[in-house]
Amino acid sequence: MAVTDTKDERIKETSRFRQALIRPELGGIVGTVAVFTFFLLFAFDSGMFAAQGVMNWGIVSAQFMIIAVGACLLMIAGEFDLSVGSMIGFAGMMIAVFGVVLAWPMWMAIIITFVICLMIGALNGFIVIRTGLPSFIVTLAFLFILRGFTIYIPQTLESKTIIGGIRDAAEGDWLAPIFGGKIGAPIFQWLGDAGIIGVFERGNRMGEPVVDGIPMMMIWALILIVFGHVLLTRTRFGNWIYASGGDAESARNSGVPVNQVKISMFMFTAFCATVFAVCQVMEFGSAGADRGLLKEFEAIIAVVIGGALLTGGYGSVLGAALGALIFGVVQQGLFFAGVESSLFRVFLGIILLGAVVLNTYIRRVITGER
Amino acid sequence: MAVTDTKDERIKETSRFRQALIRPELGGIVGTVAVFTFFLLFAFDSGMFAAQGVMNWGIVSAQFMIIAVGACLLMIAGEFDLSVGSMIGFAGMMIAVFGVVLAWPMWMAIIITFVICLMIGALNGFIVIRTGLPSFIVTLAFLFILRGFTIYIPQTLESKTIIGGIRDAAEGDWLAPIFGGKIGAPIFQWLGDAGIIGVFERGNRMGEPVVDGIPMMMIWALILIVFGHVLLTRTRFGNWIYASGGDAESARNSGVPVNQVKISMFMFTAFCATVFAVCQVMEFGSAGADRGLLKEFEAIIAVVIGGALLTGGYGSVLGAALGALIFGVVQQGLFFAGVESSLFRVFLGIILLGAVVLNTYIRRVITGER
Amino acid sequence: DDLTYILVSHAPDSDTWWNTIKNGIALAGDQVGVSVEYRNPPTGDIADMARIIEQAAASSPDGIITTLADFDVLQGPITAAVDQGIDVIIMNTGTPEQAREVGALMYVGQPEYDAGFAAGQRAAGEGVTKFLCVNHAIQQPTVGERCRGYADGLGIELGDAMMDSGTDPAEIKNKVLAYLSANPDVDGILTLGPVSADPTIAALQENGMAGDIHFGTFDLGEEIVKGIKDGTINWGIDQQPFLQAYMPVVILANWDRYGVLPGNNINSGPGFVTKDGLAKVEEFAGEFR
Amino acid sequence: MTTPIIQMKNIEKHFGSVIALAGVSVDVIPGECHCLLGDNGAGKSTFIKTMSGVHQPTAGEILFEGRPMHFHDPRDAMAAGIATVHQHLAMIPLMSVARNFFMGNEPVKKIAGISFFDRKLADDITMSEMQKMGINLRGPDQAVGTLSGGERQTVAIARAVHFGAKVLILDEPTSALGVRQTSNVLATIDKVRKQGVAVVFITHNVRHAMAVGDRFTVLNRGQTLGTAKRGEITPEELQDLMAGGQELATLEGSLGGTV
Amino acid sequence: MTTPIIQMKNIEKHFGSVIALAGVSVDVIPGECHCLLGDNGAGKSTFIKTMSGVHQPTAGEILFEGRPMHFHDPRDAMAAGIATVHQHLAMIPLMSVARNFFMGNEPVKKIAGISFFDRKLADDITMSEMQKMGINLRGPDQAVGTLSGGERQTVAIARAVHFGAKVLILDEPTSALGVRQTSNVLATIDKVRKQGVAVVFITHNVRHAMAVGDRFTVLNRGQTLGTAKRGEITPEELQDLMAGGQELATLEGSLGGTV
Ligand SMILES: Nc1ncnc2c1ncn2[C@@H]1O[C@H](COP(=O)(O)OP(=O)(O)OP(=O)(O)O)[C@@H](O)[C@H]1O
Ligand SMILES: Nc1ncnc2c1ncn2[C@@H]1O[C@H](COP(=O)(O)OP(=O)(O)OP(=O)(O)O)[C@@H](O)[C@H]1O
Ligand SMILES: [Mg+2]
Ligand SMILES: [Mg+2]
Repeated sequence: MAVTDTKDERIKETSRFRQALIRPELGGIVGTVAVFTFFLLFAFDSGMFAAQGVMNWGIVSAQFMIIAVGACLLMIAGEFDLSVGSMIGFAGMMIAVFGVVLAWPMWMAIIITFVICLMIGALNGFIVIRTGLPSFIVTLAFLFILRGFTIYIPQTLESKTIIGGIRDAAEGDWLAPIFGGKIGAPIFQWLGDAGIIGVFERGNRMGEPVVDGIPMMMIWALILIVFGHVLLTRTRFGNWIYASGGDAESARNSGVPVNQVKISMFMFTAFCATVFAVCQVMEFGSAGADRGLLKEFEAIIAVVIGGALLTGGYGSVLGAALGALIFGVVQQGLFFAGVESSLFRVFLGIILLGAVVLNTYIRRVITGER
Repeated sequence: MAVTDTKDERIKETSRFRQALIRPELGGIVGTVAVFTFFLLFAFDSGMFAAQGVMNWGIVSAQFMIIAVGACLLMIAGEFDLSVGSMIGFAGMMIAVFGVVLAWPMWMAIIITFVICLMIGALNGFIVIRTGLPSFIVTLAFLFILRGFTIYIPQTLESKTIIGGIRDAAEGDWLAPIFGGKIGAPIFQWLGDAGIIGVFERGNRMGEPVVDGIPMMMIWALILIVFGHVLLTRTRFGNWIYASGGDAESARNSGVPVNQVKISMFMFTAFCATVFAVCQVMEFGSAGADRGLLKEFEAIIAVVIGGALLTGGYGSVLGAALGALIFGVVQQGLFFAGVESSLFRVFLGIILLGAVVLNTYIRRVITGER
Repeated sequence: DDLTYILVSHAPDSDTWWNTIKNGIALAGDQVGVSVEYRNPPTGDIADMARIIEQAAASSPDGIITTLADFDVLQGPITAAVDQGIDVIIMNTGTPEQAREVGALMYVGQPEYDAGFAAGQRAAGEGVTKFLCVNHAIQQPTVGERCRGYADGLGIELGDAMMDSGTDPAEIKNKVLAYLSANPDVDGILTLGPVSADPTIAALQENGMAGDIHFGTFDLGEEIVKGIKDGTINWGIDQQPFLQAYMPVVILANWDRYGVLPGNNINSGPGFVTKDGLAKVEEFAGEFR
Repeated sequence: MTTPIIQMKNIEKHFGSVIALAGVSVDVIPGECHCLLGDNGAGKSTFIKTMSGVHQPTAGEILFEGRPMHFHDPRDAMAAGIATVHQHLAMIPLMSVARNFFMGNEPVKKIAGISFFDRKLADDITMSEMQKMGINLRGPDQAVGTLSGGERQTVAIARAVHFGAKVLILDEPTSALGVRQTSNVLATIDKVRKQGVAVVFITHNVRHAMAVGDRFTVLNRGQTLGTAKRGEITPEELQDLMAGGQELATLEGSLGGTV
Repeated sequence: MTTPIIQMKNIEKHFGSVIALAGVSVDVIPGECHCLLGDNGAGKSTFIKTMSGVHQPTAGEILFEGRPMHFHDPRDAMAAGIATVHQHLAMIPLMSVARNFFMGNEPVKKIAGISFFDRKLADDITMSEMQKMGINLRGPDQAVGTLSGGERQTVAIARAVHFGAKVLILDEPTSALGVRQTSNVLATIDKVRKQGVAVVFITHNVRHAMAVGDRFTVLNRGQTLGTAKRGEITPEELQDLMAGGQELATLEGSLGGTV
């Protein structure tokens, strides 16, 4: 049997170091380092890196991470979902409608909301699969449909577009704290007492530490990232996700159940959006028709900054998480640094462009195009 | 030489009539008929089909048409532009800055604005071509960048974000009426006097016809549609547009200057957005930082309803114009029909879904997949 | 001393009305000699606004001026900021009671519902029986309160009188035209700010009902002032955003420097601006008015 | 002669208004290489796709090891021991060779009751299988996109051989290959046939077919022109059958008879 | 012997870290069919792409009709009379046959000083050219997507023949074709060659090459192994050259020498 040469004389050498460096997350890592360096230099004494400041950009980043994980897996599976933002608004409103307007027990409201949203996610996926339409169009339709209902329903029921009182309704519920609570209070109390982090100076919380626990939103972000990462890299389902996004037809011919994979990723995205919404309404106590506006873009941006390919088949959850971190740190950091807020968008656009150009370069190196 | 049989016995017959019917615009035609039938039945006596009512949905549709023509050609060329909405805001603001703040003659302000916007369009295209990134990402970046500047610039210069007085500044200008005027006033006066169209029965314009001319926006819509249609179907450049969107690599190998085609379509889209913006500021006399929000989606929706393929290479300008007409008629018609206005979004989503499913079916028939 | 105050609003970037606020704090900052910053959630998402208040608190300014667009959402972060030792003044939306509840020093502004209610009462006196409320920011709960107040002030059901108009001027104009031609018995219009008022003026000029139909609006702007002048608009409700921004900065600075504080909340509105005494309004519309 | 492992009886397949297969019957026998020949659009690919579970036949019956069988998707066929190399390769350029190799057939190991993808095992098998086919990878995580067309084809074949416990289907594996790669593929077919696997080999090239085929079936416009055994038919007759008759004679004359 | 129409001298082409061509020289002569052979990845497609203006060579010189020539893009090459059928067809499925046929070469007519695409002319020419190649279309506006692979290939060749005033380049036109279509293509090559057009014909199939070739160049790993004239070389020698030598002997033995 003919044996190909071990070395191909037509390939110029690339160093081992360069090889090791080149991975999907590289863009995200470089970006994270750059962003932190920047703010350490320009906003160090603004409180951005004190306990409260860290918690602030930490929680904003965690929010982005939650939706970015869903968007990332879905994007790797070759689709994307523009209805994430509307889904966030819709899910929050459903909780308010069930839990406050209809006064069901909160755990029931939460579970029903999850069921409804997962079904909408599945419907999204089902339509995409059955009609073969681009997910851009299908989910764009749902962007409008869900937002329309989010405005229409409370307006018809309560003639307002905001429904409050969720925190009161959730009082004593067993499920609600899993989304709205905080953990680690004793540790932070100790840190506060020991003077390591600041404490309130007056009011009815005098003496308590300014940061009194890790919000469940952060925990959820962590869980989802670990789950997504393990699913993608360590399970056979993960291989199917890559395959479905890389080339659905080939994957199908190789026996990958592409339709199920895509539909379940749409559902997972809906799940992440619902987690986001539930955490938000539990923390803030009200649902409004304006929640989640443009969050779909923010999720996609985070994922793309994190090195995933818009056309599917390539990306990493860790990268998406780093993308979300960059996004969160830049957004809050610009406030800390006192930059005129309308310029935030300009920065965002430029960072996005820079990140994708870098990521494209990295990907070309990996696939050997360059 | 082997001669293939004239008839292939393996193809079942399809009727000539069906063949003739099946064309990209069909979905748009069917939709238009359906929409008009619906409103004729349910909103006939609401004034929707009186002169004033027709002008009402006519002008809204014309607005959509102007941006839809640009989006349509760009989409057929295989790209799309999410920065259209921001471009509209930006262009309007530029006119205000040059014409009012800097007090340049209006014609100069308009021309300079066109030049700047066309250059931004070209830049969009250039980045897409050079980096090979999807236009989704590149134009998403510009969506943010342009909107940021649209807020930042007037804020810095004038400390306001809405600049008025454009109508006064345009008084007596030779170029401005081409965008902001109305034509055909004598005809409408005659129609009014003859009792063919209604006249005002009260208020300060009593006796004048309810419709006193065709706004230039409609004329622009007409010109752009005819131009786009002729360009696409009757010129060699039109063939190149189809080819570039159908398969850029193949087109390039066949000698089509794909890069130039794509860049010029980005510029044409920017041109349409600028026409939109100039007409708008001339009519309303002010430029605001919030103008054009979400217009990019509306343009894409109109084009897709009109039968174009999101992935390029297929579509028609007439279809896009019909899509815009459907969009405008539905939006305004719901008001005439007295439907709760927040449900408009829900309807829009459903129409979009229905239209693309129909269009996909038609396209499959054309390409013989079905 | 180097005092820093941060104003956090609930308005999206695109909302042009808030510009007066920005100018108000900038001017106050200059005059009083303190540094001021303006922050807002880019999309108007109030949950994002809560994060911004937390962020503002984390950067330890001397005071925060903020709106209470959604009491449920903002209560937590504002209370935390107060407890942390930061002085807070509530401006614009919210009510004096809510301001007290979150521990703010005072409230400067015009409670939305009350302003709408006052407008409704006045309109009722001027003969309005059926109205259209043009809402350009349907997703923002606070603005809609004005419509509810107006309806209640008139003593009629809101029903479908609140229109989701979007922000595109041509669409607003034509939606108003469509609504009016479909509902000829409407005899009053309420717009909620320049974004909806400007195209509505154009609409009324186009269908000849300008000056014929009762037209009230919230907030001022160049076109609104013109409209009031030529009789298209009966009155504009001026909540004097300039004061809402300017006063808190001055009050906070004096509180921090000398420990003095007015004993009461300040109602910056509702004031009805009519044809009389428009000169100054005209000059500074969109900038300080 | 052993009994057929797969019997395809009067298979029909319609796509909308196109009748791709109009009743085709073929038997596949273990240890034999069954060649499918035919002009473009004859329905060869469609036919083997019904065999490998990608398409469901519109009419007709499939017997697998004597029992009626309905493959609902390619996974069913794979589970039954049928492996296919499709004409348009089922390889995903952005994925690593190892991930591609095991796509749809990932080995799993249980850790704490949860099934994880056994990357180590997958990598080892991939490396050794590729070695056997004469391809030295930089590593198992090299992306398929960095391989040449011939190398990709080889990966696809190696994969099918590895998983093709009972039946191996190859759809024009040699059409884009050079001489060396071609002989490599033919040798592989020869080897697995000798191991008792049933091979279905689709080609346009009569000489390639003659080199390894035991039986030859010619398809024409969705119908079979009959099956012949090795030795019963000459290459020239096969060529004629494929081309549908006489019209070639004149041509061949002017071209030196070497088509 | 006429003078060469194209002389390619020491052409090199690098893609990033890949050296696809390491100095290849070839002459193309009017009225002759020049066959390019070689294994996968030898650089055949890359080479003809430098000839047709798709790629610019990294180093080396191209003489066209004796003068140094730099084709900046495929349009330049077309304008000079070089037409190419690429390996991966340059056909756009969603476009009609007529539009595809004239893609990049649209005939125009002036109306009121403005150039319009002359659809009528394009339709007529397309229909008659396709008729000549033996393909009956439903109409000139039938979408290419509705044609079979072989028919598409034929459209591409018909287009190239129509526009290939001086040089016609065919990159593996026969690899996916059935016997009938193949002989059709070979006959076409023969015909245009006789009209004095220079043909460059790439194939893996030595027999196809021998059927129409006047000269044979074998590429191997980006380098040329030399050019031979018809009659100077036997099919077996060519085969050996392509496969790179002896290792095949053993294989062929076991497979009956018919590869
Ligand atoms: N998914 C499909 N939808 C519609 N028609 C199809 C589909 N797949 C195949 N066909 C049609 O069925 C017929 C047979 O196609 P098939 O691919 O089986 O031919 P083939 O013998 O494999 O040809 P080739 O030698 O070119 O590979 C062709 O006319 C083809 O156009
Ligand atoms: N655009 C490109 N970027 C990077 N490498 C390329 C590119 N095009 C070709 N190559 C590489 O150049 C080499 C020669 O490729 P080429 O396509 O010319 O081979 P070929 O002789 O046509 O092979 P085949 O017979 O398979 O068509 C291969 O190693 C290929 O991977
Ligand atoms: Mg086939
Ligand atoms: Mg090649």
